[in-house]
Amino acid sequence: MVNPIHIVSISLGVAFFLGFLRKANHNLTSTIMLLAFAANAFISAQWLWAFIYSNTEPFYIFTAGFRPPYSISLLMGRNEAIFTFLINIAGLLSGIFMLKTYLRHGVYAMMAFLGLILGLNIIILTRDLFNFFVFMEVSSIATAGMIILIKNVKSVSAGFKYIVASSLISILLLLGIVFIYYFGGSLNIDDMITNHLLVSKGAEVAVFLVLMSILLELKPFPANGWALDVYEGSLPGIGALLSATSATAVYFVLNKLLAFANPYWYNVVAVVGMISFIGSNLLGIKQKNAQRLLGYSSVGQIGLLLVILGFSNTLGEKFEYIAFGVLISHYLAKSGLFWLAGIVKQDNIKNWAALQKKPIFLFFMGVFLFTLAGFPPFPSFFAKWQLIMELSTAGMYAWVIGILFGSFLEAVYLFRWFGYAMKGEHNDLPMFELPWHKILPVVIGVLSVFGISYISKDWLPGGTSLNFIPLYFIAFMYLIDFAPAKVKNTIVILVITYYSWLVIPNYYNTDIIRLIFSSIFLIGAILTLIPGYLKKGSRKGFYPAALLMFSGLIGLVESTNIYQFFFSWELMTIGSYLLIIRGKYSMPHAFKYLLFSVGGAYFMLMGFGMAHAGQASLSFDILRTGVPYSSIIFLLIAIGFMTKLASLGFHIWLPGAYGESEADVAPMVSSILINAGVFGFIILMTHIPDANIGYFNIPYMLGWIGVISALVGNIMASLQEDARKLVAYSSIGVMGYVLFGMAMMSHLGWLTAITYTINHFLFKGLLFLAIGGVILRTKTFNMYEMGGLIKKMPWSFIAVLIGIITLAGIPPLSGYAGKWLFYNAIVLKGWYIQGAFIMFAGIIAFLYCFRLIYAIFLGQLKDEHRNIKEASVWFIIPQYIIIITIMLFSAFPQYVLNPIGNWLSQYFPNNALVWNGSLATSSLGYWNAFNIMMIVMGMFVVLLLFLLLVNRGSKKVGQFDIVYAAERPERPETTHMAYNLYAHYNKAIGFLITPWITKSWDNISEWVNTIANHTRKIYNGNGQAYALHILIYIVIAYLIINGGLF
Amino acid sequence: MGVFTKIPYVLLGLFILINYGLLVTGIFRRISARIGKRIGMPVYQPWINLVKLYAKRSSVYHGIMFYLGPVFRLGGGVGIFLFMPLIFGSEYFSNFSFAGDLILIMYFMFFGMLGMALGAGEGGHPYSAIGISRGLAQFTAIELPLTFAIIAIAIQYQTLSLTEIVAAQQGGITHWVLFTNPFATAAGMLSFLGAMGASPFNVVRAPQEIPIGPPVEFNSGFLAVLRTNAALLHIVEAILWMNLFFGGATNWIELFIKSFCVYFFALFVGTVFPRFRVDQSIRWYLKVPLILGILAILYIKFI
Amino acid sequence: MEYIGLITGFILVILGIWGFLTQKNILKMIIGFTISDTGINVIIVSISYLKNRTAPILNRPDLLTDTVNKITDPVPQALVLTAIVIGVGVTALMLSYALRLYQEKNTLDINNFKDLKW
Amino acid sequence: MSEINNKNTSGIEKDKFFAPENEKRTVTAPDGQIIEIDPLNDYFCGDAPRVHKPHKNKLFESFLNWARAESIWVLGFGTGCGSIELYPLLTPRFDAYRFGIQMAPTPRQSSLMIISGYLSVKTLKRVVRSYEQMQNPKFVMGLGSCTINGGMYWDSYNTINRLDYYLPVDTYIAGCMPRPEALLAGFNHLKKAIKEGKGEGANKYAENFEWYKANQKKIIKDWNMPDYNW
Amino acid sequence: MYKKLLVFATIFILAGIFLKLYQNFDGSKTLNKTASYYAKNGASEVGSTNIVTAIVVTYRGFDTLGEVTILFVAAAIIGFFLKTNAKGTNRIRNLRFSSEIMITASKILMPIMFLIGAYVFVNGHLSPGGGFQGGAIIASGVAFFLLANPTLSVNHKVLSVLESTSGLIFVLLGIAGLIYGGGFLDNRVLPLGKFGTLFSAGIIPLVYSFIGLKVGAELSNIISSLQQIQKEE
Repeated sequence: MVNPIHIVSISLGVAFFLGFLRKANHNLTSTIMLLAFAANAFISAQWLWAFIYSNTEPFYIFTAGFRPPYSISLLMGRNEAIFTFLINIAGLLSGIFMLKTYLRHGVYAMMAFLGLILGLNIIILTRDLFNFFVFMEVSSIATAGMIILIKNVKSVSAGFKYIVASSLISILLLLGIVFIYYFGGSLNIDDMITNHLLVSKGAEVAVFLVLMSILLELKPFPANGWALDVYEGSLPGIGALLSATSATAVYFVLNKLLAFANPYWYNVVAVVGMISFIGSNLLGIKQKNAQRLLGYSSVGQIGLLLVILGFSNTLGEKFEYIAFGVLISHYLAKSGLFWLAGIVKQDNIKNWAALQKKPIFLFFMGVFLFTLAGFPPFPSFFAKWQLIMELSTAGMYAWVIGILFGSFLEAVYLFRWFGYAMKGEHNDLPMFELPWHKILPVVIGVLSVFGISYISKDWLPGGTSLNFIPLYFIAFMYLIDFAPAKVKNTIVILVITYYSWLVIPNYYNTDIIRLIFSSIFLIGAILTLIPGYLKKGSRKGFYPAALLMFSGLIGLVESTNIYQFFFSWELMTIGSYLLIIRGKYSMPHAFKYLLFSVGGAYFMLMGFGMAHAGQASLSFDILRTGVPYSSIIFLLIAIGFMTKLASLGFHIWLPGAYGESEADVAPMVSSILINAGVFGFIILMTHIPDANIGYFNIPYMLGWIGVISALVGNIMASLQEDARKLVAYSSIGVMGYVLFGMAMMSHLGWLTAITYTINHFLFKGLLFLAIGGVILRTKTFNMYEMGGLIKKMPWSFIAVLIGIITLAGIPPLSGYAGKWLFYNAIVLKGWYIQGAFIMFAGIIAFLYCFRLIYAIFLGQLKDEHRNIKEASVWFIIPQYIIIITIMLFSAFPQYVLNPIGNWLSQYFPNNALVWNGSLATSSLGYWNAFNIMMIVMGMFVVLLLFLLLVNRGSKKVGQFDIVYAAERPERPETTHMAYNLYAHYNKAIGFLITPWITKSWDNISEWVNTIANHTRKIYNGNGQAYALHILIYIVIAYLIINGGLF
Repeated sequence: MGVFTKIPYVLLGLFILINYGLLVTGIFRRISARIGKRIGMPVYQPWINLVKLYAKRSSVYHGIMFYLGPVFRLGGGVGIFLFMPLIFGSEYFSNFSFAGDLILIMYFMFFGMLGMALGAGEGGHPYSAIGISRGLAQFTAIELPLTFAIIAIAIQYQTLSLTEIVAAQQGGITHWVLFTNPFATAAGMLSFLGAMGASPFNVVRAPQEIPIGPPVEFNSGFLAVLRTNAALLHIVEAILWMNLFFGGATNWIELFIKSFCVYFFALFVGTVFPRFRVDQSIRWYLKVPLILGILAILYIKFI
Repeated sequence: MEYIGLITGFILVILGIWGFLTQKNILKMIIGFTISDTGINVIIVSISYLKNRTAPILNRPDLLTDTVNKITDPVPQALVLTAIVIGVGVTALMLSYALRLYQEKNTLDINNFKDLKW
Repeated sequence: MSEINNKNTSGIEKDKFFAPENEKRTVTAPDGQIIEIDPLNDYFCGDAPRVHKPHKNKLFESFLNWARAESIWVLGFGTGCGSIELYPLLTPRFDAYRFGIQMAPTPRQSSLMIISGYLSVKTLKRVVRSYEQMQNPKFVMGLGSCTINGGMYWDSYNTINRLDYYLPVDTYIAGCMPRPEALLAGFNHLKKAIKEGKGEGANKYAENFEWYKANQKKIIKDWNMPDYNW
Repeated sequence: MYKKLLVFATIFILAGIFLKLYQNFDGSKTLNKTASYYAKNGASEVGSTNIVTAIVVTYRGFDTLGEVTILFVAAAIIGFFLKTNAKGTNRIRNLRFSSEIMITASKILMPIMFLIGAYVFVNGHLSPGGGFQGGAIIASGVAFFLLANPTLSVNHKVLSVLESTSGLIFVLLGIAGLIYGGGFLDNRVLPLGKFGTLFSAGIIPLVYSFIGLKVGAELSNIISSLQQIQKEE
């Protein structure tokens, strides 16, 4: 084993040696430098390996051959090995990334760089306080040098600000160290810890100075303007270094030094971290400069790490895992993003759209962003989960809220940025250069993210139960992304079919709910994938996203504990976000979708955390009535699901997200994805059947929310001009019914909800497929621009007709089942007023149903559609499969509803519905689906024959052969009455749909933005002011900690 | 009684009701003429009109949905009829009400509306679309008080079966919903006004503004079918309201009289009041009848 | 003596920081920094001071016995050496920055270097 | 006058009054295809009318004719000043409803067209269109002298003199203006004619379609509709 | 004004913090544990007369390595930061000529200063002073010379070779300590020699000499870099 001291000797030796090679070929010198980093990394890796796999004892290095505390000693333990490894690798990769820069600046720059990495290595290894100070100074001076590797007024002034701030900090640090020596009589950290040297009163102030200085080196908000300027002004490679290495090393030092401090320092660290986390993430929202944004994010992440450190005692043995998970995510993702910034060379985050020219880089960016935001399967997800669980167990809910709030703010700006990159206008942007040395670190970063994700998933309790197999398949699909879409489509459909074959039969006779939902998710997946055959080319990025969503969905069904559930939920969120954002104009909508999803998921996470508190198990059984706060848990988790259900208040993402997505994505997200919320509610409510907060009965409130969602959703749908938005708003309405049904907490209520869910899956899939097929032909979303298409697209027309008959609940199709059950349920439950309003909503549904079918298929055929063809057969096939399903379900509902009823009986014992063949009898009424079907069909045939007889000589006439007040129509456009069809309705009850919810969300966002905008004015760009901030920060911290000046 | 043995009775009932509907239509034309100080058309005029329309030698249609629209429309009327128990206690004239209850009838109304809407829509005439959009919009509001009334009745009798609702109202006039829950009856009757499409809620088919609205393109046999349906539907609706609020009928005479009275109510209001615009009528329904509906539920729940 | 050193040191530190925070001229800021730095060095040296003792250079034979009670604390003296050198490095770097900033904008007013903010 | 002789070189004769809305035009389909629209052929069913023979069974036919006679739905088309006399029919004083006469909102649903007074050339076009949109059997009533011989407008530059040339008229009611009583008498006359099986104007129109069309086109210069308006 | 008040308040509280440190300060009466150890064993273990030197070079030799690194890095940074670019070479500033006294004195004093510097760092283990001090004296000689002859410039190549060589030797000596002594930078690679003589205290004189050379070279380097950019103006 190589002595770790050789990290020093190699770095310094090489640095000094480079002095001889000032005029030599820089390729040679830079290679030597990189070899030095590689050697360092090798040394740390070797120790790391030893610590992990052979339980080696920590290794002390006594310099000068004397025992500490009399000489300086270094320690190479497991953690030190990890951290030095990270730093040396970052040095190596960063060195590779900035190869060109080094070649340009020559050996002096390389020397500074070596000095930086050396300094960071030593501050991790050293056990001597003053030695720490010395090498801290080495690294900060070196940093000051690295900043000006690009020489312009921005970087120079940023560097000066940096050096001003760091010198001020170093003055205080030195003062503190000296007094620690004075009071403690030693400079050795171990000595101070073991002999409790720092107990005297004055030492506290000294410790305060030292720890505050170190905290300030971690750039806490708001005393961090200098750091942000540095992130913005320096080269991206330097940003990566600062963010990934300096912060990492100082974080480690803080951890090291906290050991000798008074225990209350942990609280200080946690508070500082939380302020930093929330504050800088808040300010990040207004940020437009990519590097500065990353700076804010870095500060935020470090804040989170500080919080974790502050709670290290609470977290106990989980601390290392959590901290490491967050740290490694931050480390990889942030350096990766900075490197990407160096590749794309665009300051404004809007111009990152240039990445679209090389989509693989979008993928890289996505990996990094999702890693940062804590999505599965990346390590930060596991860490964040565990953190929330542990904090909840400790009852620190305020902190949980803070962490989740900060994370949410972070997601806001990260994904806005991602949206710009994914969908921004990129034609005017220059293509970026791709030298190998810049690609290599990024690729290594991405691979490491995946590698570490793979390793880290097994380290948590319950982690092994997570199903990663679909992810491997998704990775495979991404690898063959270049293949033609048809081939991939076939593979995917076959695999999903096979998977369905594996999964669905298991639930037969055992778990009817999971049978239904797995069928919806998997068979729905197959059906909605069929139109994919239409796509030419390779359809890059579609299949991994779709598969992510579907694997998340089926993961929900297969999950047996909250951990798996949440994991799947987040996977589904990523997948659906990536799917939705594929639409042409869907960037803002996908953004909203993601925000609501993330927000909802955080509520859910908090709920899970509260439920998990005090329980060893992770299974769903911990959600049960009677545990403390079960009502609040219910509410939190319900909010999470409501965001997916797009219940009123959480609905504003839906119309755009569904309306603007691709033709075959819309049915995926709207008819399949939305059911995830229903499934969640079923899981939740089977475990916590009732919840009261104060005088408020939450299911009762949910019921009202459902009513209002249904009402507003349907009215809004009626007033849409865009066909897909119409159907999307209709989803809000139908999900309102479902929520209402679930909230009724009765046998029939649930049966209604599940029936609606099935129906919604069927008819919404049908409608979106049909409309999507039509829109692909007409190339317009506006219904008034279509019209008369029945003559050209009869098959689509029939599909839409069946769809709206089902939607509107007209007998004999299965939609009526829902209505009938609803009446029974509300009367039996006693929710009369709500019930009547929800029925009212159901009637309003008729308005948009008519509009949809009339404006598109009936009325006047437009000139430009005269030669239009029927929608593609790939759209028609799944539609007709769905139609057959609807017909079967309508005629024989008993085969589905009866088992559901039996299943429900275990939760709601009075089996309110008795089945006798196809006759369903409730205590109120009865309903015989098959008979109705037969009677209606018979009657229809008879009447049709009668009319045929009456009108046997009828003459089919032309489009304009209408009575037009003795005139003739001139153009189809002016004759097709479809625009603003329900103007009078809007006039009558438009006040009901005043978008005060949208407005209030807008106001909230405006408000947050304003706060962020005003707060960030403190970063006025003046280095002196930054220094003042640092001092004020210290002074205020002192006043708070000390409880006054003296 | 088997389904197939029922068919002759069903057809008989259908025949009776269509003719009764035409008769009632004729009578009302006559009555409203008298209100206007006219003599009015002969009572048998509806029959003549029907014969004439069926006897038109030529007809035109615009497409398959235009052709099917009247079928749907008539199907809606006939369907409601089929699922409606006509005579309480009579096995012969309970039609196919074994297949579904009140809710089925409620939702079967949409069947006809949808057919009409589709047929008229395919006609391609802008006025049809205007008429339909008015009709549908107004209908949403009309249904709301009715929904309240029905829920109130369902609460009251704990059933949604029309037969049982009628059964519960037997035994004297005071057992009618009219007296047991006057609010429900009031709400229901107000929505009946709209359901009948009579003035003041007949802006849907404003004959001059949007020539007759939805059926503007229907002619000859198609129109004849629609007129047949109108005769049937209105009387069936009257019977439905009668069953709901006025104790149903135990024999044909009672049915004729009661449904006539219900029908007369709509006519009476219609002759007296001028027409509402759509937005006015919707708002109106969301005020008084809605309050009545809520009162109906509160009344039955707490009193 | 040590108290005087300590107070002087603190005053120097505070004076330096005052200059550092209020002077607009970058060179004056740097001077403020060096004053502070000097103040710290004075403090370090004062800490090492023990009354009636000699410097820790054992160049007299009598110092070799009972050394513990005869010399002042050598550690801060070693530290101050390092601290001075570090101060020199930082000052040199700051000065070169100042030069560079002056080259960029022909001014030394710190308020003129607000290109990066918010 | 040179414009009149300006023939379309493509061979199709183009009238000076050929309406611009009938010109062929092109539109671009969503898939980029360019479609040519020929309004007269694409929007309208251009078939000629068909003769609908009365029912073979005379008795049945006479029953139907009775029904047709007793249920006359009038297309309220006030072409001229005579329409002022039409509306009193519906008032309590005259109450034409008694005779099974009622106003119909659209040509599709009406069986009688009343040309109420003078008929200007401009209106003739509309009248022809409306008439053709009525369903067989259909009847025409000429109201006032103007429809018989032009009346006081006999030498007008833009009214027709004789309705008979353009539409098959079943009944004329003479007078200027004829009183509502005369109208009622006219209705009775029409009813009688229908009951006698003489109300076959629609078939007459179909049989002599070429002649009627020629007459109509002679006087209507800007003929912007298909030959038969279905 | 507002800002100055804020600064004043902040510094006032900072002074309060210092005051608290001061209040808890009670001039030590005895050496603490660490210092006592050095006092007791410094002479015997390291063999250096100057205990401070023993600490600086041996006990806390690693700090010294850091110091050297700082200077080295700072010099390197200033080297590339202030690197003259080819464009501006023509713009020679009109410098005032130094006075005759200055030029003459520098010619006389510079060798003496170099000599004193060398003496100081060679005798670092025996008397006050050492590598840094000696290096600083040498560098001030250079500065003096440059002040006297502003048009001249120092040969960077020589300086940096000197710098690198001495740095490399310092590191190699450290490794030698690892191999032949008790640890990195152990001075007992060479025999401790007779206490109080020039060739004693192991490698301390050697190390201090190289530090002296290195510091001198680095400081000179910095000074000349700053001087060069002056010329650029």
